[in-house]
Amino acid sequence: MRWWLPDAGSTFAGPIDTLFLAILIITGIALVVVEVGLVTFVIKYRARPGRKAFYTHGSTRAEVIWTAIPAVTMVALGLISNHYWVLMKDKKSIPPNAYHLGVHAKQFEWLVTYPGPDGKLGTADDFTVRNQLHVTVNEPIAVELTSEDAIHSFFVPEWRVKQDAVPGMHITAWFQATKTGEFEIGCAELCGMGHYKMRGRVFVHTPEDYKAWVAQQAAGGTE
Amino acid sequence: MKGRIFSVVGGMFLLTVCSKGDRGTVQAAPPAPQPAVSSDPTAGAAGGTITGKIKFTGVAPKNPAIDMSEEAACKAKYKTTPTEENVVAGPANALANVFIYVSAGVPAGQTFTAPTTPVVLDQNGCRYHPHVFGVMVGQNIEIKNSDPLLHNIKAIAKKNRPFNVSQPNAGMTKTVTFAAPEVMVNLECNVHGWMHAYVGVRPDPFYAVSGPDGSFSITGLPPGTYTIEAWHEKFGTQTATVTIAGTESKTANLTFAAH
Amino acid sequence: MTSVAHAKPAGGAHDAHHAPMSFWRKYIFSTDHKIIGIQFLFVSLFFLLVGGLLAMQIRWQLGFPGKPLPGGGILPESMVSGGVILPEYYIQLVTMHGTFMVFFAIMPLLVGVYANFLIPLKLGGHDMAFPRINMWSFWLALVAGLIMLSGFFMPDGAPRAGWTMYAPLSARPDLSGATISQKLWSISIVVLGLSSVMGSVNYITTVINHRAPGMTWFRMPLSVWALFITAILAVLALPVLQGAAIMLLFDQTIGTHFFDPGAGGQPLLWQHLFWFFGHPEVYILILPAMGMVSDIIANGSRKPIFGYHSMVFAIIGIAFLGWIVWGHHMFMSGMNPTLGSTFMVSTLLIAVPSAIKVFNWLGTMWRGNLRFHVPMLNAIGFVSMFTIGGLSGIFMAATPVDIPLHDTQFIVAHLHYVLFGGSLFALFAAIPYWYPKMFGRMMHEGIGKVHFWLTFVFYNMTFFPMHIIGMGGQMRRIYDPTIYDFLKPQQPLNEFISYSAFALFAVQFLFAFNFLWSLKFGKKASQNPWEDNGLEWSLPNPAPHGNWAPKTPNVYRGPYEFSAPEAGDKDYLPQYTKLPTDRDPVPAPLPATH
Amino acid sequence: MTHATQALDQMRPPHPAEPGSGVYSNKLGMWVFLASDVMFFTALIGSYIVLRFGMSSSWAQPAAVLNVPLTGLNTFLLICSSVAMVKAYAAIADGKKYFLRQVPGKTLQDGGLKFWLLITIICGAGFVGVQVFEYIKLVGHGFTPAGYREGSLLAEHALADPVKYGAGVAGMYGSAFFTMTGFHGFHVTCGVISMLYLYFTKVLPEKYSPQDYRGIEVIGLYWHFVDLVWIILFTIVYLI
Repeated sequence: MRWWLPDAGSTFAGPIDTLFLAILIITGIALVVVEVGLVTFVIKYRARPGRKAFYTHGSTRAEVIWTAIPAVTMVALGLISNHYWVLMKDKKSIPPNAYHLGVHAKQFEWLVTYPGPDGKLGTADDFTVRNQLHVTVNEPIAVELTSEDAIHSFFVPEWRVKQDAVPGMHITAWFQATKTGEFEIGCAELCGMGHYKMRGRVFVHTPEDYKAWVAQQAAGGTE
Repeated sequence: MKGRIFSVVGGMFLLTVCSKGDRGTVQAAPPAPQPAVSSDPTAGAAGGTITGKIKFTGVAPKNPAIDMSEEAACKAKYKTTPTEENVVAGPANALANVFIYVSAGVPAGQTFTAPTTPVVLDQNGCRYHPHVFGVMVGQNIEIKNSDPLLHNIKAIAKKNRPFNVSQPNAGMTKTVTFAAPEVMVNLECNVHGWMHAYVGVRPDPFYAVSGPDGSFSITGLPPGTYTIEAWHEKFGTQTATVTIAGTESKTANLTFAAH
Repeated sequence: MTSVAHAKPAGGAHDAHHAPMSFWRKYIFSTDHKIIGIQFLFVSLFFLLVGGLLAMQIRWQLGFPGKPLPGGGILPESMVSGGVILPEYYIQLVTMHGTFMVFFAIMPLLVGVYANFLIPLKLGGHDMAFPRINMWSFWLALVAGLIMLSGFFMPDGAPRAGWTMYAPLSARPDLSGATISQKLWSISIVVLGLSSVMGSVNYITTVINHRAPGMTWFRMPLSVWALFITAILAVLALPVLQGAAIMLLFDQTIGTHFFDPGAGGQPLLWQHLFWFFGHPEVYILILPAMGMVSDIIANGSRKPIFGYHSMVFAIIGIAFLGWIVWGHHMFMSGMNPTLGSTFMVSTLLIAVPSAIKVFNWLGTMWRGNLRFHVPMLNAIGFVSMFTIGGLSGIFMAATPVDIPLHDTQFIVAHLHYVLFGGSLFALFAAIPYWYPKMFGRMMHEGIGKVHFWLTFVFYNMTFFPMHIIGMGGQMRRIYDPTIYDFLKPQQPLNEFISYSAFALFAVQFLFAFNFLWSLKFGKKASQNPWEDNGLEWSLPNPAPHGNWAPKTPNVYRGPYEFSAPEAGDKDYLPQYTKLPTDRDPVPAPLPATH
Repeated sequence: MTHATQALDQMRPPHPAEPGSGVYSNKLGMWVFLASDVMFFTALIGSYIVLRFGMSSSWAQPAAVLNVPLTGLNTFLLICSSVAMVKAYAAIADGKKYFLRQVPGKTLQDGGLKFWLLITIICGAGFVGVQVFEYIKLVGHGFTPAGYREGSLLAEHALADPVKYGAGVAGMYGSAFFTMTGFHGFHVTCGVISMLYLYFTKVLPEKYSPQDYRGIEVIGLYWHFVDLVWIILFTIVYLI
């Protein structure tokens, strides 16, 4: 049983989890203030014979305060978030040295196209593997997402990566894995009856292992 | 637009069929599918027979291997790496999985009743069994899932109403029928891109699928001159003309060219 | 059109003389805004039940994937196999649960019922501005609902593309597997949009033109303010959805290509159009709740609402911001990330007016003299639950944090905290509150309290854990989470949620029983059982056809004068009570004819 | 609020609670409805703009496919009907309920409400007629909501001159054209039907008077709105 976000597996996880925690604290405080207020008022000011409510139409000062505080907090939060948002999603932020892979989503499979030994997509030695994403650890990876039919969404929880694959669009999402091992790809956008079965596996290799795997695949062997 | 109207009408038809509540039950698959024989109402001595062998010239293309590593349950059912069944060649260039049927010559207006025994389409080891088969219009096809994982069966048809149903668990069955003759209706599974099956839907029982040795036989033909057509998923079609008098048995060998 | 040109100016005027009417004219094709409100009440409670039943099946599948659904045997083979819910049926369930709850349960319950019932009663009007259009608006809504429901009886079942109907899945039968019902969805939405526009035109005109003398803008109760702003939102938002639904329908039927990338169409266009409607819709679903809760909290606290004016401006602010945030539903959609930034900021700003409202409700209770009648309990429940819903929204508003949370159960938790914890609790408050004015009897207090507490507990047990499995990464609308290794560990929590959900559903029958039982056996209500200030309480129970006709009440003060010193020993001072010091309002001079 | 008993100038708001709400309900209701209709057409026209200018390949030249002169004439017809509507409104405002009447010292007879509303209806109906005719012609040439029909005249032209006929965008072109003009046509038809209804139930029986001609004013608003929408559609669909 996990009570928190999945274990961090990419460079994005750090800032996102920190931001998540920060918001959790801010909202936590707000929540406590409100709920404690409610409960105390409910107990303290419950109707009793002889009591009469205090007749007031409100206090401008109080209202200014509880308008200003959220406003400032939210703007600050917005600015911080935007910094990381641009870092993660903006096209310009994709590292020039990123290793490009093609991920083609169709009902209900992920078809991953690898550049092959020459490291370039769109050449003769490319090869495609179904539902398996193999990448190198600590190397920026850019997946070029396309879709065959409906809208799908490429989601790897450990990497904090999610990007819709939209038919007719060519969207590039980048990330950098920090942990070797095996993870899972899920589809996060309803894409039909087999939506839930659109499961792929992610293998994060050391550079050597990855080279070996590519060589073996290029040779045409399946495992 | 037109197609859509058909689909709607077809929908109503299917509705009436389903509402009869033909809740399928698992049945053992019949031996090597020769539906024509088993389903021919006029089976037996009466009528002539066409037998023959299907061959091909040239070299058969290699069937691509299937990577089932993401479907452990299916992978476990094979000792060697399974391959697709695009071209199943037998000894001496015999060609299996060819659908042979009488495309012309059956007197118009003559109607045949569909056999009550269903054709079983089994999804086992993430492959369709059989890969190519024929049914008569209105004959039940019992689709069953022998794998403990999701398969969906999508029928891509022009004359018939397309359907798309899914079977998430092992042992699930579903009965479907086709309302109009069509050669061929394609069946595919979107979860496993390599899964394809082909159904020949015929108004008469005069069809067969070539066996591993490429042989086939169509029986119970009344006297007359017939055009028989053979269909293969990769090699296209071949035709031949056969004249039957009485209860004789004629041979018609067809040869495809592998390109 | 013609009916606009024709409806009598003063709404009820043509009925003002109370000729005895046939049963049909009186209860079925009635033009009395109160009867229409009650018709909406029964119909949308029915759809609420339908939506609930669908939810239970969803929870069964998520809690116990692959186990035969109890009683699933009665469902046709196209939906279940051996009692086990099939994936195609599961996506029908999620689609129709959302559709029914949003379009045919919550929206008509808040707007159809209470805009109809309250606006004339609280403003001192005899009826809506256009009673006949009002009747049509109800019947069209019913027709739309039945069209939607009929989807289940189509050969290939109900629509399957999620309530958001993302194209191209919704546009292409070969992808969704549903041919007829997808079209029915579009048609039903077009009809519903027509009905809502008719209704809203009515509400807006009535609020502007049919206020009693002395009922100035800033003497209107917050409930009316909220319903007024909601109507404006509806008038401007629903036509956009209609336009989109029509394009979708044409894509499905006459072969246009609006959302078909193959021919240059744009799938994202659907999302932009849908959410341009969809976000205002979110506020259509919550603003009336806020308004009615404000009325009830002021009444329960025996205290004027804290900062009435800022409450009004908060409503307007939320409504306005609602127009420039639709993109926050599309952060992951491949929309230009720069747009994402702007939408994030505008979204975060909505926290400000929302905070004002919550704190003003607190301020209203502060040093009050709280009476915990059932409406008040539910209103307090609303405040605490809506707060959670609002705060959890901030997580998704911050775009980077939205990346792991988008389209997971976290969203499901968030929207249910707003729609169930918010809107539905407000309705559990509003229904008993105005029940006496509708039916002349009180709902049973005891059952009401039990229902509130059980609902409150099971509701939190159901929806709070969804935040956690959402953080764990469980995607929305997946049929079987257990096939994912990273979701397997969460399955016990999924089961817990399911059990709580079943309990929550069961508890609602207490409410249903209370509602129906009280119709006949409830204690007879006094004219002003809650000792409230609103004009509606100056009418007998149930309020007669034509309300005050032929005369009209005068309004002397704002709606929240509880515990006002001049009230004397009473702790409330109705808007219609004339004190010796009050002068009758002077109707404004009639404007010259153009 | 007015009552059946109490006679009041119907052209004024029934119950002014305070200054500012100086518009009577039917007119106000129509304004609100028009606001929603604006949003409806915004959705259609907005999508059209997004789709057209989001296109990679060039859009078809309107004149190549559409009969612009004919539609120009049609536009003129609709504007005439708007003018006639204004005349009808003015006529009833100063109490001219009649059809035509001889005015001393004038050769031309003076038209009343019955005359001008009839003109409005005829022009409106004429517009719809011409549009239907145009649709039939277009479909005949092979221009359908789904694009250029296979083997049709337009399909061949498009093959010959892909740029001029926007071969690459035929599908989108058909979708947008028929949806937008179709829904405008639908609005005009509704207007004509409503006006016919008013004509027989209110105008001929002379129910309208300078004290109460709400029907005319309200339908007039709608009619001018529909006219305005057409001007926009004509510009962006037929001219640009």
